[in-house]
Amino acid sequence: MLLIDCPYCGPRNGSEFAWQGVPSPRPDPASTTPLEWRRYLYEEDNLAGWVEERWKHRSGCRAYLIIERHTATNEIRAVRLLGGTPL
Amino acid sequence: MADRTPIFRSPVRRQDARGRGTKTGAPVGSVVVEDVSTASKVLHNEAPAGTEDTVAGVGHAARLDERIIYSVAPGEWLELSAHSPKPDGSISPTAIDVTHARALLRVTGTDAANTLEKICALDFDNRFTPSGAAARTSVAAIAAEVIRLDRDGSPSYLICCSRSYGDYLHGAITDAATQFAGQSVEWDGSL
Amino acid sequence: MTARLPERPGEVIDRSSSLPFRWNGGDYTGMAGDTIVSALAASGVRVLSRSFKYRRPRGVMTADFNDPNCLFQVGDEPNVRAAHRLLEPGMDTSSQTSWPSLRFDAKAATQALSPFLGPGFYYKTFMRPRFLWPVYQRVLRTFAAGGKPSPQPGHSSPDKRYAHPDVLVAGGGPAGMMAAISAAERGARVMLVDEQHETGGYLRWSDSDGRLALADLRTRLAAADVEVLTDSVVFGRYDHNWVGVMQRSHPQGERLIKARAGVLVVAPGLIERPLAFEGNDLPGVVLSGAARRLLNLYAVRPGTRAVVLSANAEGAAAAADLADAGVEIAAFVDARAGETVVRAKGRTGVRSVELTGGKTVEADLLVTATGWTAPTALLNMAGVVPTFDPESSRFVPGEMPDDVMATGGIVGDGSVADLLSHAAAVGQEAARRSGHKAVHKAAAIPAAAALAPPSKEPVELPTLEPEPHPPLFIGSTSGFIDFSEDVTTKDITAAADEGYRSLELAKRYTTATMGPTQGKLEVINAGVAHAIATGRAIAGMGTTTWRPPYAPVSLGALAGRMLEPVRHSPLQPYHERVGAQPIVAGQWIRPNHYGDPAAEVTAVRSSVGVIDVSPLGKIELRGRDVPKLLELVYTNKWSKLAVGSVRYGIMCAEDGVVMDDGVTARFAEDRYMMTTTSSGAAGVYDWLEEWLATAHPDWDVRLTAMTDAYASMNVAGPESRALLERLVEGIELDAESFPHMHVRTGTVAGVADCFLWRLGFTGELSFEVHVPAGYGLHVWEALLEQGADLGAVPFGLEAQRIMRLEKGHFIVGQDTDGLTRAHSTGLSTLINSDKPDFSGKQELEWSEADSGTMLVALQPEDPAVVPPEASQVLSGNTLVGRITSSRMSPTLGRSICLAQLTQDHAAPGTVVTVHLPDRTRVRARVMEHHAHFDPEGSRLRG
Amino acid sequence: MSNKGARGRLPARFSAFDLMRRRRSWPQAWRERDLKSTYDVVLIGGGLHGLATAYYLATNHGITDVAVIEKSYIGGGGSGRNTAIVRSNYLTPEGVRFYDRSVKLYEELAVDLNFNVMFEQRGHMTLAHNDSSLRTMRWRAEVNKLEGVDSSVITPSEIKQLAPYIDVSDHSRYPILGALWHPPGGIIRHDAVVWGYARAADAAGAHIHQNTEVTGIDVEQEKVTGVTTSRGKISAPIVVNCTAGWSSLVAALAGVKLPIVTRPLQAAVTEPVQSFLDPVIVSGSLHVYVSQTARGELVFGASVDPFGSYSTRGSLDFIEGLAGHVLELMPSLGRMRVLRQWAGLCDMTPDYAPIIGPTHVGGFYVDVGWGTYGFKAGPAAGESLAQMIATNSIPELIAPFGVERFAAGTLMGEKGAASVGH
Repeated sequence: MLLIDCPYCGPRNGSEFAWQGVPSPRPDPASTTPLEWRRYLYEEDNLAGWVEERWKHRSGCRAYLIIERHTATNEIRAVRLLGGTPL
Repeated sequence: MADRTPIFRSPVRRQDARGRGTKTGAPVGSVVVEDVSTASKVLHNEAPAGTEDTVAGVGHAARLDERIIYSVAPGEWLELSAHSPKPDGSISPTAIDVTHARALLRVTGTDAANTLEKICALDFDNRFTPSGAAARTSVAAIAAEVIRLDRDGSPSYLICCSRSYGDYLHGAITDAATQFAGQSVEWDGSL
Repeated sequence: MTARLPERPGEVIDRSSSLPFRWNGGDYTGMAGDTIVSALAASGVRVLSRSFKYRRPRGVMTADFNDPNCLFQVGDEPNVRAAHRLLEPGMDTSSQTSWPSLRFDAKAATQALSPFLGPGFYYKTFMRPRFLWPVYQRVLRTFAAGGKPSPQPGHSSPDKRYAHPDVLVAGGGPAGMMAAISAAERGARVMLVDEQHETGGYLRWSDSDGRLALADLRTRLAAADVEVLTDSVVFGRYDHNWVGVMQRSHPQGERLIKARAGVLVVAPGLIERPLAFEGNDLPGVVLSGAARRLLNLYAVRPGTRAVVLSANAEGAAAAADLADAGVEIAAFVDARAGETVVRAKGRTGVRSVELTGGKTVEADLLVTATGWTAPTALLNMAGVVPTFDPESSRFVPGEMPDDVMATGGIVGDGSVADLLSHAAAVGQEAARRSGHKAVHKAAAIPAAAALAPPSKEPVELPTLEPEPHPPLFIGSTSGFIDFSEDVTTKDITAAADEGYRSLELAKRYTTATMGPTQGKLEVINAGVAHAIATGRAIAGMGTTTWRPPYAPVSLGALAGRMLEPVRHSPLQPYHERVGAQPIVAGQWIRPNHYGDPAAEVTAVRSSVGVIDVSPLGKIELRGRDVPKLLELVYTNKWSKLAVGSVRYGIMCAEDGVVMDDGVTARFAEDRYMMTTTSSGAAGVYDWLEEWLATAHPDWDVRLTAMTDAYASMNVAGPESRALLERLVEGIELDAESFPHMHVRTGTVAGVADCFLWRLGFTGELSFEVHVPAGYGLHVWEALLEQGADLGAVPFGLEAQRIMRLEKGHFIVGQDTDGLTRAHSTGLSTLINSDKPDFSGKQELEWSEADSGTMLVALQPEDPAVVPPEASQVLSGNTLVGRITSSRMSPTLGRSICLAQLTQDHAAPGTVVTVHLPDRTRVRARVMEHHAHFDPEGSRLRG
Repeated sequence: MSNKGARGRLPARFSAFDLMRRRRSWPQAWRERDLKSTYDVVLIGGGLHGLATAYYLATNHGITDVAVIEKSYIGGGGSGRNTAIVRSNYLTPEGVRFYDRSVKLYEELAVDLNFNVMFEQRGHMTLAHNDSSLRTMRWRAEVNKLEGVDSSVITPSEIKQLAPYIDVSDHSRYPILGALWHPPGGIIRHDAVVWGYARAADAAGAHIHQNTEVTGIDVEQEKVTGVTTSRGKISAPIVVNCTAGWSSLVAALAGVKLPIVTRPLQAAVTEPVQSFLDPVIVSGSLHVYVSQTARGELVFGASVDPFGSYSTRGSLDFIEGLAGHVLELMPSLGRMRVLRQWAGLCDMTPDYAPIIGPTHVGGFYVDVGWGTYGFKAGPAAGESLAQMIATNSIPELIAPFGVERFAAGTLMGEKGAASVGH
């Protein structure tokens, strides 16, 4: 069970959080092409190492967080609010 | 039209601890579970007047007059009151009355934390969950709010969840309380 | 013949008690404090089990939890560790792997075939003739080891518990006790967990000095504020120091504790290792620790005439204890002087022992003290890579993460004083490391708890080195390496010769370490045998992968009490009172019907009915930018929705696949109420939040989940208006004042703050009434009471499903699937491609020409045949679709369906063949409208 | 199929007679070889897929200049970590056809390989606890029947007969409404399958290189030219990525990006008890599947972990949830004990269907995205891949599973049935 230090709530069990993977930027809907759009929908870097992922504190404050996690060890070295909203 | 006065019904229907587990040793200790669901609950998106200092932000709860105000998420303050929902117009236009949307339970006694730690992963130690602490977290596998505000020196926790889970959560808490001779009692009407 | 000795100074048995129990059908007695096995040993029983493959007789070997020969059936509980489990009066115990009896096991004939039964023999035979393979399978399965699981339900459903110790000490021997005391004295919250029934580890069965040291430690431990859990095991260390503890003897039943440890201190001591030589599994061959436990804890004499093979101080100590208990020491074989045991001989127990040089000594007991295995499991689970130290012939811990420390025998050897000083320093350092947690701002720090602020300087740990030990692993003759699996030295060698040249492959091929001891006794010997066979250096032997759980844990305790949330509508007491047939819909329990769904349909179509639709997802949206959000998440146009109006919409994911549908009403300029499907409610709420948080944090939209705030009931049928007129205040209900797809707020049955909207899944004139939940039951009962003379009835989900099918309304997830894009619902008019953007727009545009399948209404030519849902639709022999919904329509008196068909078969009038599960076929015609009934919708708008 | 077309030596024949006669001195099942600098085909990944491909290349097509490169020991990845369930009762006709071929090959495998893979066809049962899963079961059964696969929906009383320990009583939380029953499904000795293929591939001439890691894939002008390994360079015109959980990382070496997320799939095994459970039991709603091995252990699995990871350490939540759900199904097993838990890595695609075929890099093929189904697919995947390599055309059986479907936006429909479909 991961321990995630939510900037609002403090350390909580990982099961309170929903994993959303490494976000990719949404292409401009006006000018996007099928190929670009489907890369956005489906392709993944799927790195083994440090990644910046988006999680949601779903059973807690419901804030969206950016978490730096090592995907081979599950070590977490940083947690911050999405968009860096001040507390 | 009906001539009967509308009756407010709590979602909690069980009144007895059920104790589904195998019980060998005799229960010892003290914990009381109350159904406080009829209390009114108003959701604010800014700190209600007078609470800026006491409810310093997410994670805090305080008593103010006869009300309880707590915050467990950014931009959300919940105001509880023992009195029935206020007459129309007295809540701020941005506030939302969620009295009917939530169930509210109270667990009090020396074994309250021992009861809750069976179904909730919060650290109930005084250092981390002192009186005045509030959290939204997972309780018995649902999202619920846990507010500690001691009463007459006894540890006391309010547990607030979506109304439809109320009966389930009450069952889970009373089950956990059986080991400590836990019992469900009628709400004494005060917060 | 009793083997019970006169009183021993450290014994744990209560001689004043006498506990009768049964074993293999016979009557025995033991004493309180006995384990099942110590009681049997005291009664002179030597053969306790038969081995898995060769059915060889086996006796006590380690006399503790790990003893592979002491797995018993106790009542309806299989695989009980009988050398650990305390005896209880009346226990019904038996050996497991023997047939027809322990004394005579018919399958022992396999011993004669042992050359044939080498590693992986089953991979090499039973292949031909193929038709016999099922027979072979059945025979092989009768060899399954282990006891019998109970067929009768009735396991306990124990509590679980979360814990947050600053320091969690795994192991309650002297080092663990000292580490716990030391950490607690520095203010840490400490949990100490030990597998034995009492703290003390090896001191419990040691000499008088040891017992004295133990008494002192126990006094200090009792004085310290430590939660001590005996007969408990730390079975796993998971990510971020999430630690599983199984408390086996909690008064309320076996209990799982999930601990988030600040620092985990690993102090499990050492496990004594057997030596592999011929006959090393005979009853009477015991480890030195086992001999001492039997003698000193249970006052049981394990034999009468002993050979002691010793490579360390424990052998001499065991010899001294044996002699003290009156056991004759026939030979003391000092391995450090180069002597050893060649083989043990006997049939059902040791009769004699052959020593180096061919000398044979008559004896009924052979005690071995040949070295240690370091149980590094918890360290491995923490990512530590222990290395093999050839000097001490055991694994030693490698580099450790900050939140894991080790002390005691697993680190090194020394006097009790050496161990204690190392452990005290570790406990102090563990307390320091765990002392940096931020406390809650509201926490008043009492003066008493004003501990010295945690120092930044680490505590210096004294050195604790493992002592040199002779490399005693594999004898000169082939013996058993894995006692649970009947794997010998020869088997390991054979596996290597056959090409299984990595240790992992050899283990898998021979099944060594796969049995109930999971490598605790066999891992080093297997590794060494394999290294020898492959010609590799023992020193380079890789670390083994110990996986959790460290000790087996029961399903019952892991499961605990069932915490499967269920949700109930505010009207549930009514449904239960009238005996509605429940249906599980996700977490909701809902009424499927109240006895006769067809009659419910007829009642609604002819007069009026009410259905509980409280689980319908409801989200209140407030703020200036709500219209922008609605434009983004729905496929149709929303900006012009007037106050007081309601609109239906479909939501698609960004791949154009239909995700949810529902209506949204505009209550006021900046106040809306959105509904979702019951099952989609949580997902849609998350999704809206996500759009706002990740793409449009600047928008002024506030969401509040209001599903549970209202009891929702749909009043449907031609008499619905008449019924509501009796109960509603403040709303004009006539068609002109309150048209279809509009919303009004008012008072219903005396309950204020209700809102009503006109719409209906059933196709009838209907009003959906949303009542503050606490008053829901009151309004529901009032509706049925006031509607009695109109023929008002409650109706359930099934009647609603029939009626919506009559009307051709689709259900997301039933009439659509994970690939259904919005066009395939047949509702293309709801896709507004003029909008600059909405979720799914791009894919819907690109796929418009080729929108896969199409939802159509279908009627079988034989009106009596209802093709079951999921029946496949064929055209010739080509699959062209499937029935997604089907029912017998009570209104039309014929079968009706919705189906997903490929575009080329979706045109009205097309006749297709439906393939029924019973392999018959029925022809069916594609209809012009989705609605089988009232396609113009005149009833709805009335 | 037989070994007749194979070049190289024949392995020692296994039989009961030989076991008795020969006793100890079996030759090596596969040999340690020198790494050549050139091979016709390099298969990355010494698991079931790589080894089966090597075997079929040799036996069906006479292509034996093949290297299987394995960074650890053969079968140490997903092939040795799965729960060894074999079945073909999928949802899409394409899926059913493909896996049915695999079942057929598995049925003949012991004889073909002269290695008893212990395929026990004790039946496979997927329980339905609600309307919609019952509907999906029926959908699968109907598609299966049309494809000639033995599959039907059965009632609670039939379930009770086939698996008496299952509680089919009418309890409110997870009532059992029916099940999809698939008699040809069952369990197999997964290690034996790997070893059998390895032994036969080696005998047919393929080189199996264990403890050899591919560190680079050499691409020139959008064509693969070989691989760099921890033991040296190999040039090869055809390189195949059969690396399951690590497939993204290996594909990236060739500059190929895939729609794959690696997620752990956990499993656990209990102590052995006497045989009491014949079929494989699956419950999608409860996220659990369970079977009893010939040795008497219960083997459990569940759905993939809730977040992507390359960690195989396993979690406590997994065995807690598992135990709870197993006891929901079979409430009398509370006293059985979990002996060991582990995890394997699954390469999950968005549509729960594999990616098999060529990539934009010429000569670089992928056989990935098998998610939680790789073991069931092994024989058919190996056979098809071998055919594709040998004939330089895409066999019909795997044509639906090309990587181009993602760019085209035409995904497969297996996900509906796949949340937990073991």
